[in-house]
Amino acid sequence: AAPSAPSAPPSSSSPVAVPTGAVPAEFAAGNVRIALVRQLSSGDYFEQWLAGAQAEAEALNVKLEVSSGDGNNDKQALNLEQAVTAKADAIIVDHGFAQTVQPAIKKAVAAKVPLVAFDVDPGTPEAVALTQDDHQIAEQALGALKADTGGSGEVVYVYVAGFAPLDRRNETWEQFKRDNPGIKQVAQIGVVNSSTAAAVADQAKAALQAHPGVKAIFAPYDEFAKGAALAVKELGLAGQVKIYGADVSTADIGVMTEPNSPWVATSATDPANVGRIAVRAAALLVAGEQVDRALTVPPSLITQKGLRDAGITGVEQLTRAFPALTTPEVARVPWPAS
Amino acid sequence: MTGIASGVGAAASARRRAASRAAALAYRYGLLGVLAVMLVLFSLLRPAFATYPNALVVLQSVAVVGIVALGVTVSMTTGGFDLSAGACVGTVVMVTALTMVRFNLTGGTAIVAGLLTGLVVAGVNVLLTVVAKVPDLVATLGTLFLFQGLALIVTGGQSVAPGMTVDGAPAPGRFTEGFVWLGSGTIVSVPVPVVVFALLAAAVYVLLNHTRWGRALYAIGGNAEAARLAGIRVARYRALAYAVSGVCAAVAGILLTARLGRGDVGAGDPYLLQSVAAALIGFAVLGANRPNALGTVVGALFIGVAINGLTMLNAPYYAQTFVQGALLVGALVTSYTLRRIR
Amino acid sequence: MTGIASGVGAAASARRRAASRAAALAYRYGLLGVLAVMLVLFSLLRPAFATYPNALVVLQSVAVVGIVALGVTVSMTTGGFDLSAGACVGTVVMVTALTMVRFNLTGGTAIVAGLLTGLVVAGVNVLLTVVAKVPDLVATLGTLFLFQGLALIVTGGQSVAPGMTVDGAPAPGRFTEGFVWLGSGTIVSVPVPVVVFALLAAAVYVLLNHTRWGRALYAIGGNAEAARLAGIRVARYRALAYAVSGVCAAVAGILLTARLGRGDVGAGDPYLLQSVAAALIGFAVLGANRPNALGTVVGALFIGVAINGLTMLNAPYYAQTFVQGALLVGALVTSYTLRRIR
Amino acid sequence: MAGVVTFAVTSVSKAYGATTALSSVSLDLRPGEIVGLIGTNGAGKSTLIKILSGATAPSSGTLSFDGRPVTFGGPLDAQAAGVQTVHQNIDDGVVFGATVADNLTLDTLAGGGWFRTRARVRTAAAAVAPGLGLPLDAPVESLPASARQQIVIARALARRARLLILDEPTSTLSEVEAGALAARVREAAATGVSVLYVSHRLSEIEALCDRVLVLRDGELVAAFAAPLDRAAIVAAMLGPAADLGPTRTGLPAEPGQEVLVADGVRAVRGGRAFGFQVRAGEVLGVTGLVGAGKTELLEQLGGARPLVSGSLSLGGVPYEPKDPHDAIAAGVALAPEERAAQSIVPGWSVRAHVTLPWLRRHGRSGLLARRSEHAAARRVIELFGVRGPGPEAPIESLSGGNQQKVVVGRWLAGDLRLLVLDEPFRGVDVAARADISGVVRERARRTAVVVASSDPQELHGLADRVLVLHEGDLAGELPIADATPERLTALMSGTPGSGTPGSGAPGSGIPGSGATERGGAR
Ligand SMILES: Nc1ncnc2c1ncn2[C@@H]1O[C@H](COP(=O)(O)OP(=O)(O)OP(=O)(O)O)[C@@H](O)[C@H]1O
Ligand SMILES: Nc1ncnc2c1ncn2[C@@H]1O[C@H](COP(=O)(O)OP(=O)(O)OP(=O)(O)O)[C@@H](O)[C@H]1O
Ligand SMILES: [Mg+2]
Ligand SMILES: [Mg+2]
Repeated sequence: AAPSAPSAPPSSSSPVAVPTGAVPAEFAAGNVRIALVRQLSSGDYFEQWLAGAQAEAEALNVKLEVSSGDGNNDKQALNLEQAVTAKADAIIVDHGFAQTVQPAIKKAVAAKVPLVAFDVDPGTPEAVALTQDDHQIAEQALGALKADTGGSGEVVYVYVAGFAPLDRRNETWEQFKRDNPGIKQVAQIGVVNSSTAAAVADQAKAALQAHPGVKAIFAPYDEFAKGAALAVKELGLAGQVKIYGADVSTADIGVMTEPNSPWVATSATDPANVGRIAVRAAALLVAGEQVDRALTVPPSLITQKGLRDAGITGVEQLTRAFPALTTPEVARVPWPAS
Repeated sequence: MTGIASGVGAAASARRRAASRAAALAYRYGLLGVLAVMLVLFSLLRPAFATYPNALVVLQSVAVVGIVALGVTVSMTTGGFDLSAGACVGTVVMVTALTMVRFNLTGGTAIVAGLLTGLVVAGVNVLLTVVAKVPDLVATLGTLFLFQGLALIVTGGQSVAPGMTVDGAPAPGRFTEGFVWLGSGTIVSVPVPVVVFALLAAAVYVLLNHTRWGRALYAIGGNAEAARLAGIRVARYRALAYAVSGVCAAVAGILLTARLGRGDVGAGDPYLLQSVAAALIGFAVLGANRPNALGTVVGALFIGVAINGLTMLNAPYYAQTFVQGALLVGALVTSYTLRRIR
Repeated sequence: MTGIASGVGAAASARRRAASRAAALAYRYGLLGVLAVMLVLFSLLRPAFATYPNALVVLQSVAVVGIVALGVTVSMTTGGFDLSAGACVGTVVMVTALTMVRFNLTGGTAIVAGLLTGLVVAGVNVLLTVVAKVPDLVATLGTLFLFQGLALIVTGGQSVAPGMTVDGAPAPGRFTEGFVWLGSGTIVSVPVPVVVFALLAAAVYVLLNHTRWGRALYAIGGNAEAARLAGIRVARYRALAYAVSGVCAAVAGILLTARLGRGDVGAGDPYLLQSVAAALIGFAVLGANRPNALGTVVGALFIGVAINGLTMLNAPYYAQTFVQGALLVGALVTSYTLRRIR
Repeated sequence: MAGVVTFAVTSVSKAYGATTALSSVSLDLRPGEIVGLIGTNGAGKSTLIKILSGATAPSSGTLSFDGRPVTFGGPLDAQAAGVQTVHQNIDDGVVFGATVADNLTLDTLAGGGWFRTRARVRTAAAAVAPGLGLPLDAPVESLPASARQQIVIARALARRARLLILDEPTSTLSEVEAGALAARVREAAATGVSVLYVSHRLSEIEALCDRVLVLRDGELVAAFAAPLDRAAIVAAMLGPAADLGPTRTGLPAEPGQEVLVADGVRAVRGGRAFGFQVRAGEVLGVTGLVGAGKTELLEQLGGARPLVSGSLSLGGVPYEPKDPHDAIAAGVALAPEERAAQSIVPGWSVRAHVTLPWLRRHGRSGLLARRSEHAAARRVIELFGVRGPGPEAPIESLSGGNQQKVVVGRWLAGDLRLLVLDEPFRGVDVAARADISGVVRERARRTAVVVASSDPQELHGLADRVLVLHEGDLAGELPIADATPERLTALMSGTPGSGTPGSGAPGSGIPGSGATERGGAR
């Protein structure tokens, strides 16, 4: 269902090429240090992303040095500066706000440290910009919503401003509402804190009580979707209200495939895959290989039915069942990894 | 002179008495009045508000915060202050989830592990405040950091969910059905957390108001030296207060794990400020002017009703913190200003 | 008999004196010693740690927290406690960003607006604590919620970034270059926030240690009644302390906005606990045993060095909270236990 | 004496650092006997009581109970042995925020059953205090001090003590309550309880006690048996005349201008209005028993508490201080009574204490000049002969008397019009007393001085005139030459008819008008 990758690494002419190159010396010696500078670290998405990145780093014999701003964006910028002063061989910036990290990215570029920026605009052509297509994620989920509701009905929307991926998904939602006048947003709720799901559940319950006619909840972030699912379940409205989410994790699959689960569809990239790609791209830059300045990871729509039919219980099975989620051709490393 | 002076004095003091009676009334019933007004207002504006299912929703949203707040209340009775309650909730969430998911043990074991964790946190607090005599506030601030950190460390910063990958293999355990029932089950249509909250509130109420121990706790908070001279073992009671606080936080953590069906890193963080706010608002209920169980329940309801009602009225989520702050400040000013007038 | 008794007493007291001298030394220099050991250890394990650029990174990571902590320190001198400092930082961030981005005013105006916001927060604190006589801790907790909420409300819960959409049109303003320089510029290779931190630290040091106002603040913290009877206007100085705290938080907020290049919702939240921890650790520096500027700087450095060094050693990020907690608890136990031995 | 002895104290001494609070005191208490313990402030009464009640351990000496030696590790040990104590500071004994009933039943919290319903607590409380007539459900902080004191006393009486110690139990009580208390104390004694009773009110002592012990400077100097001779007791309490120091008689050669004129003021709310004035170069003494209202009066003069009624003028202009800051700005300094609570900042150096009220003078544009501070501290140290480790030492390392010299002496550094000293000699030894008196007298050449002391003897070396307060009212005014111990004692205890010269006799205030009653020295 997912479109094929819009870009492929120029270094590999064929998607199924077997890596033939020699392992670069610094990789063989295990001297490569890649700094991963993250904005956030808690939540399924970020954990699986990290797990993927770490697995790839191990495969490539790279030392991955992880730091996290944990919601303090200034700390993320400082961690980035520290990675520059500590002379990392490459830096991966994972999320963040453009205005905040760009000054530090400039310093990295000035110090000739190769840099991969995931889901944040690096503001310089020197750095590789890796994105998952958030607009497309929202479009896919909303497509399912539209198909199920027939393009009309009351919808509760979960959103908190200030988080780049959510803001991009919000743009699609605004457009979607304009395109589908039958869809009526009766309530907007949302909290992001360290216990997002629980807080969203309480709010969703209030909103659902106030608006008994709601047919769907659009919750384009898996923590939101989980909270919404909890609310629907606790109110016993599972037959009536459906949830359309974004992102996927093993726990999310667990929630989606529960009996009577209202969460019927989610549009996602495999976060672990994205983490792998980020590390691969960074490794290529360290090895002096050519890498596209813009890499995009396309999402896939995952439905409750699809999961149940295939008996999927975890992300590993999911990636096997949905090969589109794994994109080895993006930033392929031309030497054999262990 | 005495006659005239006392005549003038009598008139003035009659006026003053009337004013102070009004102040005392406002002080006693003010908060309950505001709560009642809120209830009526929300019911009028949104008929769906005043329904039995919605009442259950409000109660359920209040239950976990309320349980933590009951513990904080007890810690306050002796003049202490348990800032570590939120961190304790977080640690308990991680421990119970790990017990079941990672170590594949039963729900009962997980509950015991959670309660023990609460007692461990309480033990550290007692060591710091009672033994090392560090002031309560800074000591429990230290404990807060310590256990917030510990909750992260036990799982390597990961959340715990069934099927999570541990050392390359999926974790063996699941949340048992009985355990999940704690979070989402009902007893005669009332959600289990609400029932637990009600039972704990009653227990804490009886403890504080109708037992020797409760009176001793209050006596220590009022004048520790007088309590000591009256033969009360101050150190033990201060330890007891922290133990109750730890156990309440542990119960809250267990219910939260069961409800979320997973162990979220940082799940406990939002509960500190909210529970402290509930307990402090409770000071002003019925003019108690001290930490008390009934007041804390009202305080928790106060916050819960406000948030639920505002959400129903489509008030933006971002107004809720402000409303919470305004309620707290209002309650404080009422408590402390009217008390002086009286 | 008196002779023997006093002889025995002398021996015992000599031993006790030696022990207490050792304790006093440990108490005075313990924290500085641990800091030195950390510095040496990290430098040995990671040569990149002991470089000038990394020193600047550490200082910069400490600057904003340190500035907030200096304000909290001043608020503590009178026996108060400014829990609202973090929320004040957050509100100031939103206000300065809005001033420039949405209202398209100059950087200078934004700075003035930020400082005024800090004073408004201080004013509310003063109203609650000094006028309404609400205890400092709960009053500033209320202010915390209030301004955390307000910071969300002024922007409708959104972060403020150049080019954001306001009422359908893109916001007209940008961050001026001069303003951005505050966050990322350098003066003789030293980042501006570090310079500001150093200047403020010196100013607070002089204020507290070498001016009559500082003396009066400490007098109030030591014995408010004695201060009052010595002719010190306690209410004014308590207001002054909160004003300084508010201004420090505002300066921190302005620098943070400049560093972030945007107005992040919740940007101030992480600063409360860290600044309180820095100020409290500072109590134990050089045996001051009270809030003091030098100690606060050392406390902030302590946390900064520990976290930076651990990050460099690739210690997992999730261990950092725990280390912070352990440091704080260690400092507290040192302060309060060794002081008693002495 | 060897017969039935409940409690015996044998050559007990107590030293706090360099000060000897008690030296070799021996006494015994028999069942059913009420023993009065009197002495001037700092004589060691409370110290003795603290030792008996287990709050402090004696430096040497032994205690025995029913003939067996006992050692108290803490107050609980003493209570277990049957010693019930009502301490001097009553607020140490009540729990604020709790009701009267809770406070009355505080002792029952240490043991017994689990449940305490409100009804049960009320019943228990009523049993503790039969006929007390206090609202059982009222919060204790809403009651006057006298009611709180009654609660604490009732609790102690209810606990079936073997030895009951009352340290100034009537300091806040009116005569009616004091009478009721006396009846209950007698009742208790009749059941065989030994009672040790401390009071500054000699009439109470006379009426109640079987025996009176007099403490002076830590020593037991005399014992009297009923019937008691008040004059002899006072003489024993105050000590030989030699201790009075150089007595000052008459006004200074040139009586100066009126500095302070007080008109229609009251010491306490509900007291009678009176007036007085102080001239430059004059020392006005104020005396009266504990609780007579001296502190209230002086604090009003120093701006530390609002004026109850009337008006003050300073040098002919109205003087309305809102706070001590205003008073200091107007040239009025108040050295408050309670050293620890009102003057000492814990941990601060002597230098910082000396300069605290005068910080403005020790620097330019806010910056403090340590050298100038140091010099000021040195001056105070030299002027008063403060012995100790020097200006930079923490004040706690000085002995109590030397601390007192510092906190009183610092006020003399200023350029003042009126100096108000409340109990400047608390905890100060005889030599230090003379030092302070000397400097104050010296200073009085330029400044008007008001000195309050509950020990008239202290005023003898110092004051020109003495105002005597009795339970909030002006009982009389005497020139120092007429202020014999007998007369003062009579006025202080409210015994009329001792023939006071001048117009300061009790009751001579003009009733109803609140107008001035001019001092007798005119
Ligand atoms: N904790 C202490 N440290 C140092 N000196 C003390 C301490 N307690 C009492 N003293 C000194 O011991 C002496 C006796 O004090 P005590 O309290 O027994 O006097 P008192 O007779 O009860 O006086 P009063 O009538 O004022 O109550 C005083 O000189 C006092 O300063
Ligand atoms: N310990 C106390 N607790 C409460 N109230 C008190 C206490 N001592 C005195 N009072 C109240 O204050 C009034 C006047 O006391 P004040 O201290 O002014 O007396 P004083 O003459 O200065 O005695 P002192 O000898 O203690 O200085 C008393 O009538 C009493 O009502
Ligand atoms: Mg005494
Ligand atoms: Mg007095």
